[in-house]
Parts: sequence; structure tokens; C-alpha cells
Amino acid sequence: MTLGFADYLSLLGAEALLTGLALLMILVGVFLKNKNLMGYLSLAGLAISVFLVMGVDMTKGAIFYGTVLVDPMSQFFKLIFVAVSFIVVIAGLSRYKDHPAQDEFYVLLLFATVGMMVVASAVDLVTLFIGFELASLSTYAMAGFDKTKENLEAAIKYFIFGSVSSAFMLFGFSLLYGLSGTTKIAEIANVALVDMGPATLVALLFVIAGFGFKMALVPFHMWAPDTYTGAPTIVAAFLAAGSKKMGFVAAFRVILVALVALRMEWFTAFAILVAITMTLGNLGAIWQNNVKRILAYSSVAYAGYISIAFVVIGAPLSEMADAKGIPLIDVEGIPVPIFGLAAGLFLILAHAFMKTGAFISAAVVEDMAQKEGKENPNDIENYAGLGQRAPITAFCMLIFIFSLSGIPITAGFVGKFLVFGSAVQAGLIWLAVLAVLNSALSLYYYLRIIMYMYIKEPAGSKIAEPKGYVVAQLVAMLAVIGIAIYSETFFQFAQRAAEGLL
Amino acid sequence: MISNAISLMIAIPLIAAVVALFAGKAAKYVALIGSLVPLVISLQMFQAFENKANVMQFVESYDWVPSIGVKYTVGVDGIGLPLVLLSTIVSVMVVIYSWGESKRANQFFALLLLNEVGILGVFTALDFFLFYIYWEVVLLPMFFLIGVWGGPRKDYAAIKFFIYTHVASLIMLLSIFALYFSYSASTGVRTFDMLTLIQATGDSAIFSPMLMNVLFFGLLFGFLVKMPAVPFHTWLPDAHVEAPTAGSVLLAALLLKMGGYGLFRIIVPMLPNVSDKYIILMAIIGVVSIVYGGFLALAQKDLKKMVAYSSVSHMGFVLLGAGAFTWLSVQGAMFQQFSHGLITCVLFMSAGTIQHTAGTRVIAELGGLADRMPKFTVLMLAGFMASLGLPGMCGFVAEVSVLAGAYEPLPIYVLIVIFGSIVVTAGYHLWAMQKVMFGPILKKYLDLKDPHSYELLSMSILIVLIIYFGVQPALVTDIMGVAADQVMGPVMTLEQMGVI
Amino acid sequence: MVPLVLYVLLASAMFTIGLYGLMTQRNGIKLMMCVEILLNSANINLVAFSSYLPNQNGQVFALFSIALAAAEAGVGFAILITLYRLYGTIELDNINSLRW
Amino acid sequence: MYSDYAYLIVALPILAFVLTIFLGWHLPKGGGFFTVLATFAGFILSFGILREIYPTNIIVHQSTHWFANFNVGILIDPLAIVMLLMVTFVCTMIHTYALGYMDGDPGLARYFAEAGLFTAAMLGLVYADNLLQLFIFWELVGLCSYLLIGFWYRKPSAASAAKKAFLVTRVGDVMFLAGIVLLYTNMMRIGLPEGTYVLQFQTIYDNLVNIPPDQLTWIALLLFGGAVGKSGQFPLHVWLPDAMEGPTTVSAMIHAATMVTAGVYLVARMFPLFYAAPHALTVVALIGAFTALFAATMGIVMFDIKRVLAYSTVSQLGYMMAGLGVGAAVGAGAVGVGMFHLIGHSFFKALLFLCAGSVIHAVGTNDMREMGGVLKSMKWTSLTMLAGSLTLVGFPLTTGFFSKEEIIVKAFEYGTLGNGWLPYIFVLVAVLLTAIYTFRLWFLTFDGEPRSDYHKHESPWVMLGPLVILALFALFMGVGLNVGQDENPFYTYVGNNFDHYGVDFEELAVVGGHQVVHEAEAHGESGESHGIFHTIIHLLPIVFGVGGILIAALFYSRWKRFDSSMITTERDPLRHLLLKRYYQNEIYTLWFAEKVVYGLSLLFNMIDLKVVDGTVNKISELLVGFGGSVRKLQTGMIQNYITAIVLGLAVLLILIQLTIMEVAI
Repeated sequence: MTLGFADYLSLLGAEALLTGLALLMILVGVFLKNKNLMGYLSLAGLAISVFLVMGVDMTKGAIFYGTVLVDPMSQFFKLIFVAVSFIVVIAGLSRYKDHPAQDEFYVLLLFATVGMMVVASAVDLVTLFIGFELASLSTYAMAGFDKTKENLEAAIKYFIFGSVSSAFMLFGFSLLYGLSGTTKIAEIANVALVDMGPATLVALLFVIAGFGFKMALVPFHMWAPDTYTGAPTIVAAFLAAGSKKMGFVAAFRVILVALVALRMEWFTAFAILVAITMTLGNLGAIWQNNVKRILAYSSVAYAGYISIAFVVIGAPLSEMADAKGIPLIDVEGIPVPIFGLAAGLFLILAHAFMKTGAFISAAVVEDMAQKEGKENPNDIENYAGLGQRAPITAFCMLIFIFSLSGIPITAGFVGKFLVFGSAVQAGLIWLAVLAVLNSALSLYYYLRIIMYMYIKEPAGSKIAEPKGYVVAQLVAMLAVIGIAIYSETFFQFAQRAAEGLL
Repeated sequence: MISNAISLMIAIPLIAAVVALFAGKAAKYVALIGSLVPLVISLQMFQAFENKANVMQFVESYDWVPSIGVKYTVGVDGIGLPLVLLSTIVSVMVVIYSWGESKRANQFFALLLLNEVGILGVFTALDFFLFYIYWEVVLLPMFFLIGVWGGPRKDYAAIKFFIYTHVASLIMLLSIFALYFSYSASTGVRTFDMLTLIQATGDSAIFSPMLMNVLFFGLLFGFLVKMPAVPFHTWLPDAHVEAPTAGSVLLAALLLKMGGYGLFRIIVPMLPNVSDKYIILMAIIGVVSIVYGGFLALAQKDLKKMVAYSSVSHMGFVLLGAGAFTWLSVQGAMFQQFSHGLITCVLFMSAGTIQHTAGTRVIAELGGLADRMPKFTVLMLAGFMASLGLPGMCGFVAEVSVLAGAYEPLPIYVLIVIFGSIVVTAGYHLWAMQKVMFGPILKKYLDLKDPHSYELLSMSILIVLIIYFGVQPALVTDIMGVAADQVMGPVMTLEQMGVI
Repeated sequence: MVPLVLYVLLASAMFTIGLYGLMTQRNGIKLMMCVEILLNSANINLVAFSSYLPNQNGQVFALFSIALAAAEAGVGFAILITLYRLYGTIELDNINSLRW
Repeated sequence: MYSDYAYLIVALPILAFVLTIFLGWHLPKGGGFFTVLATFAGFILSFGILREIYPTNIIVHQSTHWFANFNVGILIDPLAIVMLLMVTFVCTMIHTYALGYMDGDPGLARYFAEAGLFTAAMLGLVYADNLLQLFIFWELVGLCSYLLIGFWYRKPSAASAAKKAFLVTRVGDVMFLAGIVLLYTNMMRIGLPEGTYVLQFQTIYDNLVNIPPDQLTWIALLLFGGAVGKSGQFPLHVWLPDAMEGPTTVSAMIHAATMVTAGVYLVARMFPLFYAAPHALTVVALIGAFTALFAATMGIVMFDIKRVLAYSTVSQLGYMMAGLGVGAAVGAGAVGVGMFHLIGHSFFKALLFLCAGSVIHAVGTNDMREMGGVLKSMKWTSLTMLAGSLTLVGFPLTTGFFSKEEIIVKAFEYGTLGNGWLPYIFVLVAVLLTAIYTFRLWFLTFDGEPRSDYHKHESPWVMLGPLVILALFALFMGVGLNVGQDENPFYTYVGNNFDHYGVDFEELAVVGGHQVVHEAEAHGESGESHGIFHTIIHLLPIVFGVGGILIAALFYSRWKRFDSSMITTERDPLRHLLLKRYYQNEIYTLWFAEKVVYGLSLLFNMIDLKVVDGTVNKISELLVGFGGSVRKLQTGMIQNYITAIVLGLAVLLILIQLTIMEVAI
């Protein structure tokens, strides 16, 4: 069936709204003196688009000549992106209050969000690539937004690393196009790529490299610790929580669907990547004293946990699973792959909120330390006695860290619970054990932060916590706990998304 | 009987904890009330409890995450109820004992209450998901109690405690998954319901022997670390030495019991389905813990560390009793949990009081305290006597039951070793008593006085209870006796019991 | 006409060259150029394939990617310029305060 | 009707204990009269009960459920009633005495509280109706002994003596417990009907024949181990002399009259079991007889008046054990013999200790070398002491004479029946030694001239009264029971104790492999017939006793003819050995306890820290260290990062190829 423009608008309302808003803000920004309004403007836009995203009818099928698809999967991710941007903007209200160029920040943020939303919906390699680049380019700029030395170092590393990996991705795409003769994901899936020799494998690996960069999988993670540390903290929050997830949705669409024929290959690839990523991520974090860097490494580790989904989905048809003697298909009707993917999605959701929150809490401390003229404002020493100095921030940080380390009753716990569970279900006992041990190892550096916040004596007097930060943190915290308590709803959503994709 | 007794019993300390956090100076009163109410409720439950085998009582069950079969299901039977009673009693005693706590008092008492929430949850949860949540929640208050109010090496102790036990719980979690998925895969029912899953372990069609062994050991490991059994005990002394008195008391009296509870609720019912060899295995580990712990206690210079190792030794009896797998030994092991919970409180309180009155816990530096603190000496002596298994106190009843029950399946030389270690136990208790309390008083302690009345109060109440349950053990052992049959007999699901 | 293999070989060669450059060069500009080489190698692939395939998607894709490459270059140079203002150099070796 | 209130016998002293401990501090004499009254009431009750059940064939038995398949109950049979009477009576005497003796001690209330608790525990032990309950009170008397030995806890020697007493007896107690466990297991193997109380004596007696004999022997020996610990038999007797650190009244009550006899009582109580167990009684006889001799040898050289008495106690307990042990030959009658000596001994040993206490009270020292000539200043004490000494030696017509005589004769019969002569020889020689050390004590203390200037005064009547009463018993109880009756009613009454339970000794003899009972009687009659030989046997002990007294007189009295230096020198190894008490302290404490056990614990501690905990910490160190090296990969150079991608992809490619090939194969 053919759809009119009106239908397009109803389906992509959020994207349209945000794009329009961004363009408008550029225009207005030129004339305005006091630009604090901009923040609230984009806040409103994001708030509305949350409802637009949830409101759409997800059954219409592909539009724009089959290049854009609105399905539960896309909406699930769009929800995450919008929510994350929403929280980041709230934080931004404090961070860039009275900043001369704050409108640019919000504009970039909105563009990045739109780009990610496009990726979430893209079912054509071209569209996907464009969305990907849109998001990347805006975040390159955001990473250097404060133009401090660290900012720019972060930005340049991010930029070069990013463009290299998008080049990898593009090359992979070109090979795929050459092999299959189409750029439509659905059609690629129908081509028997297996018979086409080593080129397919190269294509696969290059694509993985391209996405792995966003996901920050070892060894494509190198940029992450530096960029997260160097970039403005709330931008780091956006990168870790938002654009990382874009990598995942793209990977889900391309690798799980388009390259389904190469299941064996990417199962092996991810089995290796996941194992390395979890372990190196956690080991790397142990020695850090810079809290932003700790969080960076922890999000590398999380890339590993989440990617367990790929392994689980790959496992059922590979010989490895059958050997274990654990049934692969659940009689009650949720096949292992679906459960695995749903679990992965749930963890993505949880991670988005807790990581955003954690980085924003870090931002509070950073600003505090900067005001006190500390040498390196993110050093863990500045967290000493935070429990007394900034009770709200400390408590929120506590919750986020518990969530990250998988302590009940938080979203992170439920997410890990589901993911590790799916691994066991798929018979990947070795992987489950490894993941579990990693999760325990991670406690080491998480607990250190808590130690400083609540057990060390305060390093200074009580401080006034900026309102924007406080609100942002509270929103994130409520989300983290709410997701855990109402896990049913969100798991249902994730499950629908998974079913829609596979 | 009030409906939703259990949820209420758990909810009240939780609310009280939040209130206490903002109550400032009044926190201790909030804590007292917040721990007394659950005590009253648990006593009422104890009254209303009908001692019938295989019947779970006060059951509540609501859907939580139906799509993966998670329910909020709580209830108690002969296994859980005595421990619930113990937890509520001990919590009150700890609150009373720490009445004088001044450092960050509101947080302190909030944590005590939070701890009670977790413990009660563990002993009443009937859904593995819920069980695991509480199991983990318990770690948090203890982590902070050690970390904030602890001794010089508190950081090390707190982190070691947390990570060590957390690893154990995660391994346990994996086994739970294995249970869960194997069950749902072969029956098509997704459920985390404990009794259902445990019952299913009897069905060899669902669990291949290999899988069965794997998850058995996974679960066992989780519980052994918590108990703790040699060789997984090393987190305990460190934690105890650094923890504040209240923390040690809760740790030894309640947290260790979680391991034992797991044994009775999960491991022992599984035993017949796995292999008889493991019966002996568990018993041997128990014996090793008893003897090894006893000797280590004898070697300690630090009073508190000595008491800590004595806990290892005493919890060994629980493992031995559970492993010996005879009716009397299982019942005895259950009662050992209960009695050790009461006795160890007194021991740690004594150590704590000496610490903050005399200023040191090093046995060699103490002497003749009895001269200045007679009341305290009487209580401490009573506690020590109870701990070395003096008849007329509950420890004796438990140990005799375990030993009498355990003889049948065990080789004789094992028993000889245990009996030897009983003498050693008496040895270090009396030695410490003589060094610390008796003999001529040292100059520096001439101006000591009996400790605060609230400390004496909590200790004496506990002593009274110890003697009471030593003379009238039947009050709980009858319940446990039925529970022992239930543990060794076939497991029934809630549906089969007809309670939901 | 020229067989497809040659195009693909050319593309691969360019890609490899680009990578080599990225691994060895220090100058920011040079790195940027290497990135461009990478992207264009991919474009060559696309165009070549599409001319051997019934549809024109490849060429469309190539056009898009060229445009994006341009935008990317823009952002990149912007960053480099500010970088130069602060550090007074674009030798990226000297810019590694963030590490470990 | 008295028997309905039997529980009061224990309840009252406990009540006294509670009252004293809470109110005693504010009352005159530390509220001691509570304890005295409670104990005396116990005596009245016991006497009433005796009137009800003697000589008829009834026994008092009340029982109620305790927990699991154990019960608590009261069992008063001949065996128990005589013990009850003795304990209540002697304790009343001693508590009364203590009112005077302990007067003015700051811890008076504590003393009477603990004394009351002890009385209660001892009585509970006596009329327990099952083995577990007996063990419980058995442990409680141990506790009280610990508390009372350490009564003057500020004295380090007292504190450590208390600990030693508790620990050494604990060794025995643990064996006892093991015996109970073993017995329980065997009973369960029999498969008793549901709801029977497994450890009840009745049940045990009934099922003895169903338990395999070798198991019976093990059980018997383990139980005997308990008795050895409690009754200070070799080799666990070391604690008893040290226990003299406690107040003299405590020594008299616990370590002479009552608690230490609990072991003997246990053997008597379980006599059917011992009888049914092969070889068990032989061990009892040998250990008992040897202890009797062994302890006596040490008694000779001691100078501490209380230690002499302590060793004599050990030795006399040995006699009782031997008396029971020879039952292997003479059957259940042995119980009567052993118990009779127990009762008699309780009276005169309590008497001796109290006298010694009275002397110490006046003189202010335990060392006999500083006494002498007390006779002049303390008539009553000296005379009562003399009475006690005579009975202890077994001077004709005193109580001790009858009881000890009987044991020795039984030991002889035991020998004649081919069970070995050792017991007989031991006990006989022990008589001589007993006589020597007893009168050495008496002469050194009361005879001759004062060897130090102690203030001379007689003790108050509250102390002398009990002495006199006890002295009368010590002298005339034997006569009262024996003279004018063809057969000592005590023997018949207590000896036939087990008929009440329908224990068939014929049957048990078969199990235990004693073929000798009837021959024993036969032989006994024949022994009557050719009297001369028999008379010699009966006269020997008297000769030895009197001879011993004479020797003592020649060495230590005012008519002394020799000096100890004439037979021994300072460097005499034997003398040294005796003074050093056979180096037991060195072996037990210094070597075993401190070297072996403590060393072992230190070893374990090392292992724990280095190996067990070491591994845990090592693992964490390794991980952390590895993390330290991993982070160095993050060089901060963008070129290296790109290289990482390329290498990573290359490695990935290879690995995938390998796995695919592997799968393909």
C-alpha cells in the first residue's frame, strides 16, 4: 500500500518536530541575546516527542520506498534516545546557563538525537549510514564544545577514530552491496551470502568494526575512555547512554537480520569480543582514580554484557549449544533468541538511564571541584564525604552505582539478571560464569567510589547542588528504580521489539 | 491473626528505617519501635502457627513479572519461623545494646532496621527471584556498618566481605537459572517458585544427573560461603574484627544463619535426588569446620577474633547435622542455628563491651576485670558457658541432638575428632575467661565500672532466653522436628498444600 | 571493458594505503587525508559494483557518502583549527594527556 | 505423699540460689540460711520418701516429655534414696558449718548462691531417671565446682586450678557424652516402639541383651571414662588435689563428700550395663584398686593438710570403684558394698575436711610443719578429727572398718576366682599406707609442740556442732547397721536395687561372659567352712591398719623413735618422684596442653593465614595487578588506537576461520 505525506508525518512526528525545532533554534539563536530560553524550548520539544514516539502505530510497515521502518524495535530505541537527551538537556540547563553559545549545544544535541532516531528506524544501508553520520558529526562537535585542551584532545581522537570506523563500515557496506546487489536489509537477508567466499567474512568484520566503535567493544573501544574523560561530562553522558545505543540498534538490524546467513561467523566473533570486552573493561577500571574514566571503562564492560545478546542469539543454531544438553526452545513459546534479545534490550534501557545519571552526578562533583580550583576535578578524592557535602547527589550516585554493579532492587540488577539468565538458557555456561565473575570484579571499583562518598571524612563544606543537575539525577534515579519495579511492562515492550525484529 | 502478617513485618522496619534516617536524635526510639513491632508480629505468628508437616503458613502470593514467572510469594513453615523469631529478637536486642551510639546515629539505626528487613525477607521469601533480592539486600547495611563504624582496616574488611559473599551469591544465582530454565523448558511453565523447583529436582526427566550435580554444587557453594564453612570462611574473621559490635552481632547471629537456612530449604531436600556421597561430603566439611575453627579460636590473641572462629566452629555443627541427614541431627542442626544465634550475641556483646570499656581486646593485655565489673562478668561467664555447650543452656541441646543423630551414618573416628574438639572448645573459652576476667586486677583497670545498663539489659535478656530455651527446647524443637521430617520427606508445592 | 576485480583491488589497495597512513602519520591534516582515502576507496567499490549491477543504488550511495565526507572534513578541520589555537601544533603525538 | 513433692528436693535449693543471688547482698550472713533451710527441707523430704518406700518393693518414678525422644523425670529407688539422704544430710551439715567458717568473706552471698546451686544440681543428678538428664546435672555440678574452686578468683592459683578442674573433668565428660551417643545409636538400631524415651534407665536395662556385647563394652568404657574424670581416678585425678584452692567447705562438700562420688554412683547406676559388658568391670576393678594405692603413696609425703586429705579421697574413691569392679565375680551385691563405702566415706571425709578447716581457721595456714600441739587448744576439733581418722583407717567397729573390710574380702574372692590378684594386693597395701598418712597427719597437726605462734582458740559451735554430729555417724553407723543383724540391711536393700527393674543378672552374666556367680557363692560357703584361712583374710586389713598407725606414731608422734631422714635423704629419687607427684603436672600441662595442643592450634592458624586466606588475597592481587598492566595499552596515541583496530580485526579473522574449519571437520 502507498502512504501519503500525512501518514509519514504521523509516523515520524518526533523526528520532524525535533528537526524543525533545531533549525528554528539556529535561526532564532542568531538574534537572541539571552539564550537560556533555548534549553527550555528543546526540553519542551523532547517532552512532546516522547509522546509522539509512544503514540505511533507500529504496524504500518516500511515507508519512504522501504527505507524507513517504524516498528517496536525502532520505537524502543527512539524512546531511549529521546529520554536520554531529555535528561541531558535538563542537566544542560544548569551546566550552560548564560553560556553565550548554548543554543549551539542544544541544536547539536537535537540533531544527534534525530540522527540516532533515523538509525533506529533505518532498514536500508544508505539511510542507516546517513543517520549514523549525522549523529556522529554532531557528537564530534559536542565533544569539543567547551574548547578546553582536554575537550579538543577528546574531540580529535573521537573524530579520527570515528571517521576511520565509519570508513570501515562504509567499505563493509559497499562489499555487501556488491555481493547482494541491494542495500535493503530485508533483501540482503534473502541472499545466500555463505556461498560467496571470504569477501563476506571481510564485509562482516568491517561492519562489526564500524558498529563496535559506537558500542565501544574491545578492541574498537580505545577512543571511549579518553573521549568520555575529556569531553564535557554531560556530553560524555550523552555519548555513553545515547550514541552507544545507536551502535547497538544498527548492529541488531544489520547483523542479526541482514547477515543472518553468517550466523556461525558472527556468533564466534561476538563470543570472542564479549569475553575480551567484559574482562578488559573491568580490569581497566580497577586502577583508575578519575571517576569519569571509571565510568567510561564500566560502560566498555557494559558493552560486553549487552553484546551477550548477540552470542545468545547466535548460539542456538551453532553446534556449541547442542552439546550442553540444555533445551534450546522454550516450550512456552518464547524462543531462546527472542528472550536473549529482549534481555539485551532491557539491559540497554537500564544502562542508558543509570549511565546518564552516573555521569551527571560526576558532573556535579566536577563543577564543585572546579570551583574549589582542584588540580584534576574528577579525581576520586573529591568524592570524599560526598554523603555529607551533597546528600542528594551522593544518594543518586549510590543508587546508580548499585544499579551498575547489579545490586537489587534496581534496573541494572534486573537487566543483568535477564542477560546472564539468557546466557544460561542458551547453554553458554562458560560465558555466564565469566560474566558473573566480571560483575563481581567490577564491585571492586564501584565500591571504592561508595567508600569515598560515605565512609571517608568530608573534604570540604556542604555545597549547593545546582537545580538542573538535581532534577536530572532524580529523574534518572526514579527511572532506574521504576524500571526495576515495573520490569513487567518494559520487558513486554522489549520482547515485542525482539519479536518484531527476528 | 492479622492478614499479610509477613509483608507487614517486613514493611514496618523498612518504613522505620526511612523515618529514622530523618529522625536525627530520635532515631533510636524510631528504631526501637520499628524493631519491637515486628517482634510482636512474629510472636503472634508463633502463637498462631499450626505445627503440621508440609504446610506453609501465612502465605501471600501476587504476580510481579508474569512474563518470566516472577511472583511475590512469602510464607513460613517450621524451617523459617524459628529463624524469623530469632531475627526479630536479635534485632531488638541489638538496638537496645547500641542505645548509646552517637556517631551518625540516624544512619546507624536506619541500617540496623534495613538489615532486619533483608533478613526477614530471606527467611520468608518463597520465590527465588525475591529470595535472591533479599539475599543481596542484606549485604548493603552490613557493608556500611563495617565500612563506616568499623575499625582501622575497615575498608579492606568491608570490601572483602562484600565481594567474597557476592561472588558466592552470583554462583548461586547461576544455579537458580539452571533450575529455572531446565524446568520451564521441559514443563513449559516459567516459574521461580522455590518449592516447585525444588520438588522438580526429584524428577530425573527434567534434570540430567550431570546438570543436577552442577547446580547442586553451585547452590551449596553459595550457602557454604555464607555459613561460613572451612575453607570459605576467611572473610568472616576480618569482617568481625573490623565491624562495630552491633555489626558483628548481626553478622554472626543472623547473616550466617542465611547459609544454614539455604541448606535446609534447598540443599537437604535435594540431597536424596543427587547422591548419597554428598551426605558424607557435607558432614566431613562440617566436621572440619568444627575442629579447625576450634583450634584456630584457641590460637587467637584477639578476643573478638576468638569468638569469630568459635562461630565457624559452631556453624560446623549445622553443616554436620544437615549432612548427617538423620531426623534427630537435622532437627538438632536447625536448633543449633537458633541457639547459636542467641549465644553468639552475648559473646560479641561481651567482646564489644570489653573493647570500649578497657580499650583493648587483646587477651594478653587484659586481666582481673571481674574485680571491677561483677555484673558484666556474670553475664559474660554465662555466655561463655553456653557457648562451650553447658547443659541447661540451648547450645547443649543442639549439639547433643546433632551428635546423637550424626553418629549413625558417620565413621567412628570422625566422632572421636569432634569430641576431642569439644574439649578444645571448653579450653579456649575458659582460658580466655581466666586471662581476661580473673586473677588480680591490673593497675590500669582500677577505675573501670560495670557497663551501661542498656548493655547489661540486652545481654541479660539474651541469657534468660538462652537458659529458657535450654530448659524448654521443645517450644521450638517440636516445630523443627516436624520441619525435619518435611525436609527429609518429599517436598510439596504450595498448590499441593492448598494454601494458594 | 575493465574486469570488476581490478576495481576491487584498487579499492582495497587505497584502503590499505589509507590505513597505513593512519598508523604511521602524526600530522593531523595527513590523518584527515588518510581518512578521505579510506572513504573514497569505499566509494570506488560502490560505483564499480553498481555499474555491474542492474540497479543504481550504489551510485546514489556514493553521492551521499561524498557529501557526508565533505561535512566530516568540515567538522574535522574545525576541530583541528581550534586545536591549533590552543596547542600551537597539530602534531598529534604531542597531544596525549588522556591515556591509561 | 512425700514422693509427690519429690521435685521440691531440687526446686528448693534452686529457689534458694535465686533468692541468695539477688537478695543475699543485703541479708545477714549473705542469706546463707536460705540454702541451709532448703537443703534441710530436702533432707526431710528424702527421709519421708524413704519411710514410704522402705523396705517395700516400690520405687518413685515420675516422667514427662522434654524434647525429641528425650524426657525429664524423677526416679527414686534404693540406690537413689541413700544418695539423696547422704547428700542432703552432709550438705546441711556443711552449709551450717560454712555459716561460721565463711563468715566475713565479702563474697559470702555468692558462696551460698553457688553452694545452693550445687546442692540442687547434685540432687538432680542423683534422682535423674534417664542418662541424658543425669549427664546434664553431671555437667552442672562440674560448673559449680568450677565456680567454687575459683571462688577467690583474684588468686591466680585459684583461677587456674578452677580452669584445670573443669578441663580435666571435661575430658571425662566428653567420653561420657560419647558413651551416651553410642548407647543412643545402638538403642535406635534396636528399633524401639514409637514414643519410648530412649535413654530412660528402665528402657536401657530392658534392652541390654539386644545390644551387641562389643558395643556394650565400648559404651561401658566410655561411661567409665566419665566416672574416672569426675571421681578423680587415675589418670584423670590430677585436678582433685589442685581443687583444694577453694574454700575448705567446698573441698569438704564437693571434693570429698558428694560430687566426686558421682562417678561411683554412675557406675553403680549403670551396673547392669557394666555387668553385661565383657571386661568392662575388670577395667573398673584394676583402675580403682591401682588408684587406691597410687594416690595413697603421694598422700604420705604431702605437707599441705588439705592435699593429704585430697589424696586420701582419691584413694578411697579407688576403693569404691574396686568394690564395684569386683562385682564381676560377686554379682549385684557389689553395688551394695561399693555404695556403703561411698556413704560412710562421705561422712568421715566430710568430717575430716571440716576439722581441717577448723584447724586452718585457727592456725591460718595449711602447712602441717607450722602446726602441732593443736590438741591443747582445740579439744573438740582434735577428737572429732581423731574419730574421722580412725574410721578412715578402718579401725575395728568404726564405719570404715565394715565397709572397707567388705571390699577387701570381695577383692580376695575376686582373686580366688581367677580374675587376678592385683586388685586384692593393691587395696590391701593401700590400707597400710592409708593408716600411715592419716596418722602422720593427725600427729603432725595435733600432737607434739606448736611449731609456730598461731593464736589458739576453739571454733564456734556453729562449726563444732556439725563436726560432732558427723563424728557420731562416722563412728557408729557401721555398728548400727551390722551388729545384731545376720545381714547388713544396707547391702540387701541397695544390693537388690535392680530387682525393681526386673534385671536378670543370670542372663546378663552370659552376655558378659561371667561364669562365676554361683561358684562365688559356693566358694563363699566353703570359705565359711574352713574358717581359719577365712579369718586370716578378715584379720589382715586390721593388722595392716593398726600397724600403719604404729609406724606413724613411731615417726611423728610425741613417742617418736625414728626420723624420716633415717630412711630417706633429700636426694632420694623415690622421695623426689613422690613430692613431684610422678611429674604429672609436667606431662599433662606443660607438655600435652601447652606444647601439643596449643602448638597444633598455632600451626592451624599459620595455615589459615598463609594458605587459605593467602590464596584469596593472592587471587585479588593478581587481578588488580593485571588490571594495572592492561591499562598501559591505552597509550593515548591515536595511531596506536587505529593499529589496535587493524590487529584486532586480523586476529578475529584468523580465529573465526579456525573455528569454522574446526566445526567443518
